[in-house]
Amino acid sequence: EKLYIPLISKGFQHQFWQAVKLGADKAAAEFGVEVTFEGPETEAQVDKQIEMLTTALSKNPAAIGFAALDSQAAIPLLQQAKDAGIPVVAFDSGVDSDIPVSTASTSNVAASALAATKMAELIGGEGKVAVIAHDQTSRTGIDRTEGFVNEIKANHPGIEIVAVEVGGGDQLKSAEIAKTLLAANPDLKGMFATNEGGAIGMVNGVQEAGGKVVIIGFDSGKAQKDAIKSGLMAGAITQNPVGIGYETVKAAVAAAKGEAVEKNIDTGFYWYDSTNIDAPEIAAVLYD
Amino acid sequence: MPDLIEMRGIDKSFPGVRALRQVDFNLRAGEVHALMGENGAGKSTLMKILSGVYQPDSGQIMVDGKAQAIGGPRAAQALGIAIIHQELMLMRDLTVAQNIFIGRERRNMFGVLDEAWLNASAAAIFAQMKVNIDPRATVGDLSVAQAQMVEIAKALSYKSRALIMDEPTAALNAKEVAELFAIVARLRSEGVGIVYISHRMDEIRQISDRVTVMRDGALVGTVAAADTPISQIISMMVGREITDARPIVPNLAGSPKALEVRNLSRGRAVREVSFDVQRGEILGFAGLMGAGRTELARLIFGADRPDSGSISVAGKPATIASPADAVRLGIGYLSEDRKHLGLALGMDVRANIGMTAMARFSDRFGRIDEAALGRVAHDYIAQLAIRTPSDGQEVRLLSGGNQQKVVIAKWLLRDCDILIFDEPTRGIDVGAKAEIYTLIQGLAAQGKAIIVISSELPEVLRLSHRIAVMCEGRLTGILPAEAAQEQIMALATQRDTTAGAAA
Amino acid sequence: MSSANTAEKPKSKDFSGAGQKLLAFASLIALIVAFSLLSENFRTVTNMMNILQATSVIGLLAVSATIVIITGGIDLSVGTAMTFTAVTAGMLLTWLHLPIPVGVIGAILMGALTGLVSGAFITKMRIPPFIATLGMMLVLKGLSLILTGTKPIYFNDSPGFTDIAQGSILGALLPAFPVPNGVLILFVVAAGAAYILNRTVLGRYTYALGSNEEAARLSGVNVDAWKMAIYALAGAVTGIAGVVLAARLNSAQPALGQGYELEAIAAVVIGGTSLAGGRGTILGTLIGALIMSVMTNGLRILSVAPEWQIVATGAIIIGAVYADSLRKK
Amino acid sequence: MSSANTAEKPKSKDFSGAGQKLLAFASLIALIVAFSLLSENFRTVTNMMNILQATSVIGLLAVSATIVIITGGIDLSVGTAMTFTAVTAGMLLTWLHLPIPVGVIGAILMGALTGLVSGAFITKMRIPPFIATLGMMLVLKGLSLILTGTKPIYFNDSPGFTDIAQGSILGALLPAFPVPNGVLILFVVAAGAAYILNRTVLGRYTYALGSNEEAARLSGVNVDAWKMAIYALAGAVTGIAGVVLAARLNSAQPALGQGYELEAIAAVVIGGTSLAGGRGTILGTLIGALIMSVMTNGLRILSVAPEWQIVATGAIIIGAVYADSLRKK
Ligand SMILES: Nc1ncnc2c1ncn2[C@@H]1O[C@H](COP(=O)(O)OP(=O)(O)OP(=O)(O)O)[C@@H](O)[C@H]1O
Ligand SMILES: Nc1ncnc2c1ncn2[C@@H]1O[C@H](COP(=O)(O)OP(=O)(O)OP(=O)(O)O)[C@@H](O)[C@H]1O
Ligand SMILES: [Mg+2]
Ligand SMILES: [Mg+2]
Repeated sequence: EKLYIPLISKGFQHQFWQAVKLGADKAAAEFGVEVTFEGPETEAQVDKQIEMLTTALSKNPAAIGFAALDSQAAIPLLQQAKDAGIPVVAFDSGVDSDIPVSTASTSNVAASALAATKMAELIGGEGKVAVIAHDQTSRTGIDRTEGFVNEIKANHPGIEIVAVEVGGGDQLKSAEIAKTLLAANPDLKGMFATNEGGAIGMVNGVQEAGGKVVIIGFDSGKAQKDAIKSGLMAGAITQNPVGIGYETVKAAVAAAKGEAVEKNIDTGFYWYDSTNIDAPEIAAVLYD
Repeated sequence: MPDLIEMRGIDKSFPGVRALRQVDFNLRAGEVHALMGENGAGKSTLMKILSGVYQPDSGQIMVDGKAQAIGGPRAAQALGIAIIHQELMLMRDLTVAQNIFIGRERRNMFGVLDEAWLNASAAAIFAQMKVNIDPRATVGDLSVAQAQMVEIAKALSYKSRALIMDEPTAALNAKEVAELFAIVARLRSEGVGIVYISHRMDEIRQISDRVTVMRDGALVGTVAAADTPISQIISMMVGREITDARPIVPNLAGSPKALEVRNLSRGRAVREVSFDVQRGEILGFAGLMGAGRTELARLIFGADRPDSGSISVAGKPATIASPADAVRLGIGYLSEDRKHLGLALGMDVRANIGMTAMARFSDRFGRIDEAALGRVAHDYIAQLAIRTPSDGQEVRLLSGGNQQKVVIAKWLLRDCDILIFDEPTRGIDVGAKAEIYTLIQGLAAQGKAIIVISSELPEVLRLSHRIAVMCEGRLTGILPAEAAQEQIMALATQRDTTAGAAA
Repeated sequence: MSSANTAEKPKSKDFSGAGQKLLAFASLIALIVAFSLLSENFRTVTNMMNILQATSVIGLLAVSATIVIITGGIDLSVGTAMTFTAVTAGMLLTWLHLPIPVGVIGAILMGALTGLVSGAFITKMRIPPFIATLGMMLVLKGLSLILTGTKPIYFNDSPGFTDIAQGSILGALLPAFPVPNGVLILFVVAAGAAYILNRTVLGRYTYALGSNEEAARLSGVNVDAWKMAIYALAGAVTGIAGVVLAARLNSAQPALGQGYELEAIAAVVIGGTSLAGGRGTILGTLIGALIMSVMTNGLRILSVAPEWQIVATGAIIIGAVYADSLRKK
Repeated sequence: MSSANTAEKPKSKDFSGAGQKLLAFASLIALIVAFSLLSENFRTVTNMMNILQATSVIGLLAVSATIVIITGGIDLSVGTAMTFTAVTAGMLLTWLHLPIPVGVIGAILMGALTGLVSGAFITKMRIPPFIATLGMMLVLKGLSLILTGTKPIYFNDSPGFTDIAQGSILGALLPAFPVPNGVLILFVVAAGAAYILNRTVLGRYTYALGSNEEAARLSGVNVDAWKMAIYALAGAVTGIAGVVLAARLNSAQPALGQGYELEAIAAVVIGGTSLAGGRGTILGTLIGALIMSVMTNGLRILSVAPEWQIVATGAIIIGAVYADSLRKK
């Protein structure tokens, strides 16, 4: 009988989460365990995620991987898992609790701050920029937006953030937003999108509008890689989702077997642009 | 030569109702065959079976001597059988012409419609019928009578060999009925077989060749119209004699005024109408189709707002902004359009009867006293002989006449001081009609003020203490009870005199 | 005029009796049996309680939606109105430190108020219910975000608040029935709503408006006032859903709620209530909501891949209603 | 039988004539004027083109939804069906390397097929449209994810494909009118749909079914067959929306689409079409869709905070319909 480890993620439709799943599946094959992967449709659906966690617990798993949309709301269930002796590994973002035996994540705040630094470099330290956020209330949405905005405010006084719009990760809506931003701010110098859907939309919108702005994306995927290669996009931040998935399952297996696990596993983030996109260490963390 | 249509041993049951039992019926080419019976006797059901709407449980149908299964309306049409339904079956958002030719539109190979042909053909039918209805008018904007004309035109347009008319004149008045009969006579001479259903006894004598009477879903008998007295047909229907009489006009001198209407106007439909009704009085309203009687009633009832004019109730000026206000002031209005305005068809008989008087059947927490309501509903079901399996039956499953009785029961329960009956006996059988007349007279005798709007002159004459006549929105005169039909017709067509001749 | 043969007919029944046909009930049983055979994890008591608990919030929303739908209207704002009432509770309890009952009642009243406002748009301004409640859905969603500053409000300062949904009064009394309070609330509210719909004037008019509003108006019913009252009642039920939700999540999540209107309406329609108005039952709605949560839970228990879960959900919804329509023939 | 005094009635009108009243048109103009006064960036030609382009996809979906709604039905699957047709185009063009016209026609036919299937559920299995299309919405969504392996399909191998939406035939001919093709397609399809609705049998029966399905059936109209044809037609329009979407994004995004049904239906209802069926116009729907995109664009141009944008959108939707109803009095 294989060990069963469900991963409750924040979503499953975006490429980012599919890459996490890929890493998890890889580790599952390697360690000979059974892994399932699911998440709600949007990052607003805290209660759906709770429902998923509840169901996962009633399947008597060996361990659970959990990317909390709201860590406080999940605490009673995590306590329940702990009481039942089911180890929990947090991934993608941490949980405000000492229940998880391990956390495999990277700092979204730091990653976006890097994007801000790059933006400042590329536009020469001054001018107007705008942000297309994928979400206004989820942890990733808030962290990535604030990471970028706060870095600009703190260290780049010459740059003005004219708008933080919410595109919901919807490619079409984000494209319309990008076009509107250009219409509203003819002197816009740069745009940053906080996830893949927003970035694809931004690329399409800028392409349709024919403007000339520095655009920086987040995550990976074919559209962003192509846009970077063609020079349309200046560069993007990627995390290491495959690594997150892999490390989560690896830690879960170890915990299930009662082995010691590292409390914090930093999976890292990377800036990539046309200069380093084909470098092996970058290519390894990119995905289509 | 075999009969055009022969139905043999037809049985049909609905949940809780045996609607038809072993009914035989035949129709010959070139005859008008009247189908008579009380409300709920099964007339419409039998004809729906013939026109493919329902399938019989057993029995067979022969057309030209050949057994036929009529699987649907289309099959009936193919056999040359057309029907005018008792309940209007029209698409209210479509125009008159579009309704008439639905399913048979002329079109090219790409499905593009020939609208000009549609309108011209409809106009031609109306011309033949001597009716002035714009083929491009939206049906939803028509009055019930006009809509009924559209139904008739639609049935005529099929050029069928057998034409079923299920109470086609229920919404029409004398003049329109005469035109319809001219059409019927012409069709008969062309060899069309016509089934004619009506509760108006006088019509039967006028146009029918044979009469078939049904009772409780079974055949009573078929007789030749020419040598059967009406009284015999009536007793075949209801099992007893019905007497008819003119009203005895009570002496109302000194009786207070219940309702005073002054210079009420709304657009062109109602113009400067003034009249009074006393307590204990029955004021009849006569007029041609579209004369404005319904609109006048709706203004008094607060269903529509007048442009100008005033109303007093029991001597006090009244502000009536909504039907709720009117009901609070003791005014009730029984609408002419039971299906759209009178009934919640999907609700049961009891709930419909109780609709006007919920306050009386509930406590201060709004809890309904179902037992009391049920008792009252049972009383009315018995009193008005509403034919229904129970007071829990959905109203839409009742026969047309029985639905009308539910509307009447609803207003009787409310016990208003002023009651406006708009076409109260539409689709109601002779027996029940007499009963309702007695009821209305009884209400008047109790001191209630009654307005009866009717397109049936005999009904107006039978009931009214005074007769108001309208034409094109104006009140053209008020006549005493003993007025002659000719006087009424003269006022009803008096198109030019100045308004306000009345009161 | 003699033949009213009422005597030989079946016993009179309530016009709401459609519920007695237990709409869609066969489909629900079939689903439960199928999943029980497929997985032993499904048929545990714990999992049954999970299913019930998962039905509590959406079930309450569906009860609210049923009331409005019977009038022939629709309420797209149930989801975000629920969130708004949860936020209201959060502000009253966590920000103003008021006692729990005040927060609960405040949230319910706020729900009734949102319903009343929708009802006023519909009756006084003659805006179609779809538009009025779509507008409300967006306004309330925006307001929840604005009031909270887009951050959740936690109920950590109100210990015991989470017991409203997560505790089990019934379990304390009868250990064999560890039914969570959230579920108990659903059943109590559903019973209350069914009582109101079937036994009170408000309920009678709810059906009457949906069946033929004009006929009701011409019967002297003050249609506008009653309609507003009905929407307010539905809003109060939404407010209860907001409280249960907040108690389950120990927080008011401002971004949650959109999309729930569709689930709630789906439960209502699966339960046999017609969107045309005039007919429908609370019991049917409960069964509809249970079908949805049994299905979701079962597919998850079987570890069906998420994208296949979506396909299966769609297929089961169609299948359940089809099976039901076959059975009714 | 002669006195039907139709002579004094208002002038006869086409049953589609509601459109001639230019439903909600005043609200649209008012919005445009208001935003133009508030921002000079709003009133540029480029921004007007942006607004039109932003209307293209949702406008096409709204046209599709209008057709179904006039029959008295509803189509919740428009959004995910659109995605499914975009995925179909992607599979035909990128995976099978077929020529662009094949991909386009394939997507449109697939759209028609999805409509036909919904129509068959509704007519043959007697499933209410809400449930049938809700089921289809989920099934098609899941299938899009499954077929693509949840990855977008890009059209990089089909150069010129993006011109379907992004190029401008009109701009090439008349440089003063740089109207993108996507917008052109919307207007052509809308004109075609209006023609079908007003001038052909299919359109006639669309209104007839919505007005009184039973009457149409009793008149011998083959209601089931026509209804399926109508849903297929609506599906084909959805397919066109899928093509334009794919061309705009140069990709088929499998997760996109849900939620669009509500926007589409909102545009339809704002445009004056009744959810009860029987009445409605394509012109009204176009105006409704434009109101929505002008509003969205204007609020963004004014840099209104996103949460306030939501509130304002809700308020404007209610206000636009209210203003319209006032005007009609
Ligand atoms: N669809 C149905 N379901 C249940 N009962 C029905 C249905 N249609 C008719 N009935 C019942 O069958 C009986 C015969 O009805 P039918 O409509 O044929 O009467 P009718 O003779 O036409 O009466 P009326 O003169 O009032 O029109 C009535 O008791 C009626 O309530
Ligand atoms: N809602 C309405 N909209 C437009 N015209 C109307 C409306 N109601 C009535 N009318 C018109 O007002 C005039 C008066 O109609 P009304 O129905 O009051 O006449 P009536 O004397 O009751 O005749 P009928 O026998 O047709 O009921 C007619 O021309 C009618 O077409
Ligand atoms: Mg009849
Ligand atoms: Mg009248």
